[in-house]
Amino acid sequence: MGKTDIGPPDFRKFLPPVIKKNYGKWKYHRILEPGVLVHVSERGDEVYTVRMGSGRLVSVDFIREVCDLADKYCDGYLRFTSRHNVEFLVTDKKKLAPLKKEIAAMGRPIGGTGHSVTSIVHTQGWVHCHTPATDASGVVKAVMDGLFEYFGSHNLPAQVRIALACCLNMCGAVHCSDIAILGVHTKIPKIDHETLKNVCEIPTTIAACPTGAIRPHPDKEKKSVIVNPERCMYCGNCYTMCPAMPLADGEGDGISIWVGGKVSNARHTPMFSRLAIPYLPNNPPRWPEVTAAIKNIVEVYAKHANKYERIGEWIERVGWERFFKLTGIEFTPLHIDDYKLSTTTFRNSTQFKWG
Amino acid sequence: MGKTDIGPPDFRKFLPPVIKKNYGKWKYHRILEPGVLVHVSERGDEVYTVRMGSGRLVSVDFIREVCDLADKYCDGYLRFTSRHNVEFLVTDKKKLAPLKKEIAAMGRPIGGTGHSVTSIVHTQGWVHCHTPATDASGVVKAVMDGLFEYFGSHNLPAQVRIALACCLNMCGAVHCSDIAILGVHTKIPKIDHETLKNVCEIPTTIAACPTGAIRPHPDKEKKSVIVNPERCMYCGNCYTMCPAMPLADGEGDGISIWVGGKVSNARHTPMFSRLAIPYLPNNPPRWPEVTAAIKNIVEVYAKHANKYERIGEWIERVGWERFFKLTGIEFTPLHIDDYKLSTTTFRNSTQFKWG
Amino acid sequence: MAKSETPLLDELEKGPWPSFVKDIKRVAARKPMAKDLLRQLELSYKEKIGHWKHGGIVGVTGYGGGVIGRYSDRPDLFPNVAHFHTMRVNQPSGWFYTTKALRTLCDIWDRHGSGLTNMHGSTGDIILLGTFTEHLQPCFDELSEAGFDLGGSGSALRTPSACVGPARCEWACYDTLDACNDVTHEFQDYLHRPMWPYKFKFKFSGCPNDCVASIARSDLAVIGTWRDKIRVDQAAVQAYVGGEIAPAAGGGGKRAKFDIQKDVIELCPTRCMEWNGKKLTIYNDDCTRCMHCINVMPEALRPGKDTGVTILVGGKAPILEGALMSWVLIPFMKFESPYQEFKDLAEKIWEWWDENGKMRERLGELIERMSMRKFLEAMGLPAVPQMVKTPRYNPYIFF
Amino acid sequence: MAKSETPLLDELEKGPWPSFVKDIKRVAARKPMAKDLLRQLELSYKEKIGHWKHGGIVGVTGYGGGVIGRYSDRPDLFPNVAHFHTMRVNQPSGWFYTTKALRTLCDIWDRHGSGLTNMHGSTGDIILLGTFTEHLQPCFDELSEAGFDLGGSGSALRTPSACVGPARCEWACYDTLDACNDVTHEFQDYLHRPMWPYKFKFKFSGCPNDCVASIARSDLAVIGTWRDKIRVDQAAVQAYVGGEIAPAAGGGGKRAKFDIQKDVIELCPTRCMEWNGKKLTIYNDDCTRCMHCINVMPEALRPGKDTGVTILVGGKAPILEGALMSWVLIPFMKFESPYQEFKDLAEKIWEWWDENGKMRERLGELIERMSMRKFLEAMGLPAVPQMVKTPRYNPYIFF
Ligand code: SRM
Ligand code: SRM
Ligand code: SRM
Ligand code: SRM
Ligand code: SF4
Ligand code: SF4
Ligand code: SF4
Ligand code: SF4
Ligand code: SF4
Ligand code: SF4
Ligand code: SF4
Ligand code: SF4
Repeated sequence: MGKTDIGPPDFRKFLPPVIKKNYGKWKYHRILEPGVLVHVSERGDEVYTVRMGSGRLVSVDFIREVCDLADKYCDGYLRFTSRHNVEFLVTDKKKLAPLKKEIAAMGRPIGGTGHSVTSIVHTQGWVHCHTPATDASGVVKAVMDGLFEYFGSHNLPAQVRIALACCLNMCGAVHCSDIAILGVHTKIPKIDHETLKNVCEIPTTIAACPTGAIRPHPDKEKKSVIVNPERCMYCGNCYTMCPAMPLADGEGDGISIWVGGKVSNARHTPMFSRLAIPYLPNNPPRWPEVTAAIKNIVEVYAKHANKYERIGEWIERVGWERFFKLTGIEFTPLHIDDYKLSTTTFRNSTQFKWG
Repeated sequence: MGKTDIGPPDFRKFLPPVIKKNYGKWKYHRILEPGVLVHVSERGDEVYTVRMGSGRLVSVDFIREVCDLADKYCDGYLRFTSRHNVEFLVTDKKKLAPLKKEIAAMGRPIGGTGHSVTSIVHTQGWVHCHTPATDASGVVKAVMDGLFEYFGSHNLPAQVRIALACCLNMCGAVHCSDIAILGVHTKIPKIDHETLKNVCEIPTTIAACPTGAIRPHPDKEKKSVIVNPERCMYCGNCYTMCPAMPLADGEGDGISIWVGGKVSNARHTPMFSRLAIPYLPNNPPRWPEVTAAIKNIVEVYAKHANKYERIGEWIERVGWERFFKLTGIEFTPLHIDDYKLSTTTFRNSTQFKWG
Repeated sequence: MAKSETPLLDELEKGPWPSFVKDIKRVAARKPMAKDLLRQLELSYKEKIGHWKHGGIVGVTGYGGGVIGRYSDRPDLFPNVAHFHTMRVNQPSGWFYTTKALRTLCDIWDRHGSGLTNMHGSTGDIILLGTFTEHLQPCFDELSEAGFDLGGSGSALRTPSACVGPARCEWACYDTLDACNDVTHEFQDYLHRPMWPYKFKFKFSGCPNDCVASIARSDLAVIGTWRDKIRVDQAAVQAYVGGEIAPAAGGGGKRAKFDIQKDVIELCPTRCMEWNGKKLTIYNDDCTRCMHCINVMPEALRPGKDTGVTILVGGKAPILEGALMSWVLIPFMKFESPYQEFKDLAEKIWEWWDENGKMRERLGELIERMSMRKFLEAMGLPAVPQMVKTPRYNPYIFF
Repeated sequence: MAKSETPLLDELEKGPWPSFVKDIKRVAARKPMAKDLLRQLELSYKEKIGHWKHGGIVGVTGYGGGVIGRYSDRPDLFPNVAHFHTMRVNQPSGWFYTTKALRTLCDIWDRHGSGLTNMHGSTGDIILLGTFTEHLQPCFDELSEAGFDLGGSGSALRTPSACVGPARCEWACYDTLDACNDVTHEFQDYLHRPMWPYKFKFKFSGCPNDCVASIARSDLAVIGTWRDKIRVDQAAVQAYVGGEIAPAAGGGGKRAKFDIQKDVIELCPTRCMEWNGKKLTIYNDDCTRCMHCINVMPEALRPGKDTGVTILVGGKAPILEGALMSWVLIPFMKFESPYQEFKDLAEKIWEWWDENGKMRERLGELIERMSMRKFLEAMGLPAVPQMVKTPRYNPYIFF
């Protein structure tokens, strides 16, 4: 039996020498080119970082290939970033070119630094979770193919952080991303009245619904529940609590697009992502409507925003009226909040632009 | 029996000739001096306006005196402003000086224009209402005595609109004023169990409480209700619905001060007044603590704000941390919202000043 | 000299601001009601508590509102204010008066009441402050004779108010006085006979300066606006910059020195103005009509000519769900007499509110409870981005 | 050539971004689990619906979490993913690895699972993606041998994460890696044995750029800050202005031309910087440490030296009451090993949360329900204006 409670390995064992020597002593960095950084320490030491795009869902073969590169160029050390990219830490500047060449040869992109679209934080989707309203890895692959030029370049006004979550549980930071791709159900749960009583506690299930849409089944015999379609907004929390209430539906499920979220405190305080497009159909394998919609938003943003303006900061300056006009996205009643904090989102001023 | 449903008299009968002639044809105005405006029409006609401060609670004698002046200088026309001041409309510039002299002789101030403290919008208080937690006219008199210099001058960075409401019903625009004086109860309703059942409907009374603090009296005989002190925040709505639940209390009642509200759309969108001082004691007849607190706020504002910055705009620029530091007002747990929209008021950012 | 019965109140006779105590004392000399009011107020000042009982139901024949019932809780001490009801008299739009009309009012009130008034009440009425029940009807009859009528109270349409508008302001984008007067006359039935879940208020401001505080104090705010360009007189702009004309809006005082860059260009909320030392350029597409530049340079800048109104709904004080400011419902509506489109909208709103509103639930609270979406559907109005500060960030969408 | 069983997924082998389908296919050649995963995913692509059943309770001896149970709803078609549990392996702080350690992990997973992983999961774990129940314990044993342990899941402390911090970033105001590692080891019991109302997450970012998204994705966010002045190297500022050094933060590309006034001075949220053509002045009292000027000119500007952390609480995703971002609880706390003050605070928070939290009620939701005031009282912390964006505007005060 393996020892328990040993916790994570001590990161100090995994620090390359140049990092150990200059730990906490770094002075400044430069972005030499898209995907390549240099950090210079107070002693003058330099570490070069080559950031390689990764699809996050990776095989052990991929990991071994990465290790081969790290052994060859980085004395057997490497790290991953908080957005799944791989970082090769090189001390000898001359190794940069050959490393980059080998990475390219593997068909892997270098980039994700500075004013780029870095890799998309995403979740399990149809690959592993039981509550998804869309796939994750597939949508991310399709969208990044469409935005590929922006990964390895610095031509955007500021960083564009995209995240995907395949249901309203929103694993990851979909609720604070420049662009968020959110899987949505649009059909009420299909209740399996036979199994419900064996697999669910009725009071907990009823209490699981934020809008009180679940009531005991009128027919006492059934020992089940029913959902009031008027009150259901497809959040999926009942299914999380009660396996007999799945919402997934081949036709109803789809994707909503949200914009203007931000995590960093630079310039503007952190912001939530706001609804841009309520529903686009699931259209595997390449989700053309989703990729087109996101590309349109990125390109309208790139054309109109000032330098250092994240998408949310740009929209705050020009106004949401202007965002919908420039992107051609239709503003619908669904865009208007109707939950607990709705009144704080309504416009209490005659300050607005005509379009 | 008087005819009913005749509605208000037609204002056109009450318009002075110069106004009738230039109705909708005014071109621009100038503020000649505190309390004196001139409006020039497209035809070049001029109308001078002399604005006289009024305490709003005025006798017929006062009105007759005002009429005497209007007959003498304005051909028998006058108007009141939306903040209870009297406006004498003069066409002959030479009449301004004598009019102003007579007004001064009556002990009435001229001012309230431009960057001044104009008259305080207020309500009934102990003079007439049944739910007040303080007086209105008395507090206003005391506060305006303290701020008198600011009525007839333009030395403030921008307009300062002060309003008073004697209970949380907030008659007037206390919820959107640069400085708001709000009467507050701090003791739970004193229930008159004897009369309650005759004067109140128990279900309506129970439903009247926003925080569900009212429950049927445990002793069924009583046919009354009880209040859970933990849940009561002294809003007075139960007393509005049920005369047997008065909250007024000589010791507990007092005044809270709110700042940073705004109605106009100029520069910044309209804003709510925010809590500055949760409680100051009722100290009639001159409420020294209240007058001192307001004078302090006005003077700190006058010293630190930029031109055209209303109090709310100034605070938004320097930060609430700086407001509490500069005014010396203590920030307490009561300042932190704990009602429905509380989370939208918490600071979700590391952007703040140390003081 | 007999010791004063009101030592505390007497303190309020001092000080530069006009003293309501002095004013009441004059009337108290000849009016017992006023005298007892002062004496009861003195008791309140001593005990720091009001002495008025919960109002009863009083009124005049044919009306369900317009009078606030008030009874002293110490009629033994202050018999003359045993009753102290107030009558709300609907003011002429813009609070314009002739001295003749005002003197008539004073005479009537001298005869039938305390001789005290509020000029005016926060909703806009002339408040005749304090009389006995038996005086109500005769007083109303004389008022009606003199061409005045009562305002609203209770669960009814309350007295609408308007800013001075085109009568004396160069920025009025519509005739606020005519609109207010017309609408008040149109809906007299709703005003005098409470029939709704709760009260409903209109306010008419001629431009976004909102001088009648419509956005904070009315369920349905009508604020003037324009769709075309701000009219610019470049010569006048230079005159301001050169100091020939003093900037308006009280730019005077020790902050007199005018700096167009700091005082105007950099304070425009959308930074849509440029000044190159000679010429002022306004990118009107990005102007949100906040009024600031016009406020500061009235002789150089004027609102556009293609004027109309923005309609906002929902404003109210805090009880029960928390204070609300009105929200944009219709970004632009042409607004000329007889304002039929507006009146139809009002009727539609009342119908929906009356049908769905709970007891004492204001329009804004109902919209919050039912959702703006359902309200728009009921009104047959489109959802437009001008209605929101921000689209939803909550993911619970009722597809 | 046999027709592909996954025509739809094959489409995702095209295109420049690395293809997870290509990657899985390599492993599928030798691993039936991977093969069946692809085949089941193809079915999902066809039917546009997932094929995983609600997870069951699976795990390893001694732990209540770390494993997510997963079963295919078509074991008949895809027997090799009848079980497809994932194991969450606690990552080394900052995701630093040696190739030796990674290769060991790969070998273990090759032996015991699908050979597929997520590097890494959103909370930070190494996700070993898919294996059968019987493999869980042996796999864990080998992992433990190799010095790895499981991460958190269920109503427990989840795996803490840290930004790269002082290992490679010049802006780290504290040792994010050491803190994360230390805290994770300190609370192993809470991590492996779910005992709370619901999950609890820590995240450690070295400065307000927040590169581990702590403010959005953790109940208790630790963000580096400083109390003294930004360190300025005037010569380096001139070098940026002169173009000798390119501005950082990707100022490159077609927006290369650096303009200190437009790119820095005018973007400072508090306008507390001045540039007179030669010298940069920062009024540090008005600086809110947003990082922007430092981000743009890293060779000229550096955070202060009197460093520590700001503690924020409450961040979470939308279910049930709506998403929350963490709120300032403690503006400044010195933060050095062994972080005792921080650990005591965490214990106090858990105690209060455990006592008052309803089932599945996160810390942020509990604070909202009970009030920040009650939370501060329980924590023995003072109310300070840094905690609010704005004081209350709601008048319902619980005196
Ligand atoms: C490696 C990584 C940290 C880690 O521990 O793994 C990292 C590293 C750096 N970040 Fe970051 N950030 C990393 C995730 C983040 C995140 C988190 C996220 O995206 O989920 C954020 C918050 C994003 C947001 O606001 O939504 C983040 C917001 C920033 C910012 C603020 C940008 C802004 O203007 O709002 C800066 C400053 C800058 O770039 O000018 C920054 C700056 C930097 C610097 C320059 C810090 C330094 O001096 O070393 C690092 C390299 C520059 C670069 O990537 O261009 N880093 N950075 C992460 C790389 C992710 C990736 O693979 O692309
Ligand atoms: C007479 C009156 C309208 C009426 O129908 O009675 C009025 C009249 C004028 N207002 Fe007003 N306002 C009047 C109440 C208001 C109110 C309502 C209130 O205070 O309850 C507001 C909203 C206040 C708020 O935002 O909280 C108001 C916000 C303004 C503003 C915007 C000020 C700002 O920068 O925020 C302006 C523009 C300016 O002054 O530069 C303005 C400008 C003006 C002008 C210059 C308009 C004009 O060209 O004639 C008028 C005279 C100037 C002055 O008073 O300095 N008026 N004005 C009201 C006089 C009240 C008094 O006796 O003091
Ligand atoms: C007389 C007046 C105050 C004044 O001295 O000017 C007044 C006086 C009263 N108001 Fe008011 N309100 C007055 C304007 C307002 C305003 C401002 C406005 O209309 O522009 C408001 C805020 C806007 C709004 O309506 O929300 C206002 C919000 C309230 C409320 C809170 C309503 C809410 O939904 O939050 C109440 C409570 C209620 O209706 O039960 C209230 C209730 C009352 C009552 C009837 C007291 C009661 O609970 O029975 C007061 C009678 C006092 C008395 O004994 O005379 N009064 N009240 C104002 C009407 C005079 C007039 O007709 O011109
Ligand atoms: C694996 C992972 C997604 C990924 O592909 O990376 C994940 C997967 C799941 N999450 Fe998550 N969450 C993951 C990070 C997050 C994050 C982000 C973070 O931790 O930084 C969040 C947002 C922050 C937060 O916790 O609020 C997140 C918010 C949720 C929620 C919503 C919680 C809430 O209070 O709103 C749920 C729902 C629940 O807990 O019942 C959830 C539930 C789940 C479940 C267990 C599904 C369920 O309802 O039983 C998912 C299992 C999927 C599967 O079959 O493998 N997951 N989840 C992430 C954890 C991997 C790791 O350990 O490193
Ligand atoms: S976002 Fe939803 S569907 Fe996707 S992994 Fe998280 S819980 Fe599962
Ligand atoms: S999906 Fe959400 S809203 Fe619909 S019934 Fe289930 S818990 Fe309620
Ligand atoms: S604010 Fe309250 S106490 Fe004052 S008049 Fe209005 S209802 Fe009466
Ligand atoms: S005063 Fe307000 S909070 Fe207190 S019991 Fe009455 S209605 Fe409820
Ligand atoms: S609201 Fe506009 S139009 Fe009406 S008085 Fe004020 S400034 Fe003039
Ligand atoms: S009206 Fe306001 S928004 Fe429009 S140009 Fe003038 S200052 Fe700018
Ligand atoms: S959060 Fe700050 S310290 Fe950490 S990596 Fe990002 S920039 Fe560096
Ligand atoms: S850190 Fe941000 S707030 Fe401070 S000086 Fe730099 S830009 Fe301004």
